[in-house]
Amino acid sequence: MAKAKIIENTIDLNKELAEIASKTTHMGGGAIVLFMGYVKGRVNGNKVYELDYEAYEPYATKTLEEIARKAEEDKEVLEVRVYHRIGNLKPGEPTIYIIVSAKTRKKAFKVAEEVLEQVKHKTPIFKLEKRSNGEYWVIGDGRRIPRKTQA
Amino acid sequence: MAKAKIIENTIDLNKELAEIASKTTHMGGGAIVLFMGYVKGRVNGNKVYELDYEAYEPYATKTLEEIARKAEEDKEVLEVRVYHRIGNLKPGEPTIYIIVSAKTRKKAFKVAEEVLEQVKHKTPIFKLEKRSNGEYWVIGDGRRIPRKTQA
Amino acid sequence: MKVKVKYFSLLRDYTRRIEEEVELPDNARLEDLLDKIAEKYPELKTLSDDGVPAIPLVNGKYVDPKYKLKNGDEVALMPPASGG
Amino acid sequence: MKVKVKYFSLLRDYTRRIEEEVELPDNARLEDLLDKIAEKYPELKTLSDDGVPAIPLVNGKYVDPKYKLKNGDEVALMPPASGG
Repeated sequence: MAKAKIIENTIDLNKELAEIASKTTHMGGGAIVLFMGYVKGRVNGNKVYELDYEAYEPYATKTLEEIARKAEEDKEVLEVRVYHRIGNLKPGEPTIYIIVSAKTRKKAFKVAEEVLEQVKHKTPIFKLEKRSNGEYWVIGDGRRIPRKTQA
Repeated sequence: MAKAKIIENTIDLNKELAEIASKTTHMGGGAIVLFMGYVKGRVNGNKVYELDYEAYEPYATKTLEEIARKAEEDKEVLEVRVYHRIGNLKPGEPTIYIIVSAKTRKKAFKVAEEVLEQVKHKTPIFKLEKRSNGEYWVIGDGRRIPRKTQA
Repeated sequence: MKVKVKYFSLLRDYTRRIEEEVELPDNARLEDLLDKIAEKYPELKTLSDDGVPAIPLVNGKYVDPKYKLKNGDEVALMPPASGG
Repeated sequence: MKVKVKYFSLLRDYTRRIEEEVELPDNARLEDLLDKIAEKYPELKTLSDDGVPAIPLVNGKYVDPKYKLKNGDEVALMPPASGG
């Protein structure tokens, strides 16, 4: 069953993947693809100090759940897990995990990539990038707009 | 720098990915794709007891190293690690890990998938599948041929 | 009736607040609320001129501007999401 | 001269051994060795008839059948690899 959560801390990848492998092996599973996103330390030549993530709850969680559940409707897909972190994250810190197990490696790659795109574009999550040259709102798929005021 | 190894035990995914993230974040990295293959518990309706992997050394290691090194020649690719296990592996146990960090998520997915295909087809690694209905050599990309004799 | 309005991300640069309650006539539609907000924060226009849409959600869902608001509805205004 | 020959995977069903040393004339080529092996294990033919090639590597590399073997070379015969 799909798992999707907004989280504050990192997850234990060893545990997650071992759990999924032992659960899916008897359903003919043999492939897991994991995508892990993390904070970039440099953007457009500027040093990044941190990314502040905010989720619009409970709708962010609901969106993640729906994306994961729909991806699992494919018969070749055995398990989908989506974890998105919020809070102040420093360069190199994980921000998102997408984990997909499928009957074929091709399917696992394809679904992981699709789920990631949906999570990025549909989930009401927002970020503010704090860099050496100021603060920038990140809009949609990477557009940066300087912050005007301190809210 | 690319890392490629034939291994007997599992790897620590938390450590590997944290290491790669903290190393690549200052090069503009923000995406890691991991592929983990594991032993299927069922094949063609038959229960699998174990897969026996054998590598032709030192050439298997050399092939993995070359595949990883070449994949890293792409400027958008920041780190490639390839680990292939050998020995007797039971259902659900990891058999292979491909880890790719790149400047874009698209590239990380693409290269992980390509490296996996190359490892599967080019590396002199062979497997024997022990199932409830006998032993099968696995040839190329999944063809099964019953074992005739005990060598 | 009253609805709660939440602002996200760079919209807050213009509203200078995270959320507020807005009083509306009982038969108000989403578009009426959006007009009222546009009037209250005229600078928001520079955002849409700049190609950044302010997307409304009502109780977490995309709805038509003709949607009839109910007392207690939660309306969010946000730029394109930026997960990942 | 002598070369070492290694057999992998299902080839061992036919050779019933994992490796062996083969004595060859000094100017022997890879194709001469392959002929000699085919002669020694005639059943190997059923494999290629079945669409399973026995791929030769010399010291870990794919080489032309005309390759001139050297004393001490290691030749491997294997089906298509099956990593992963």
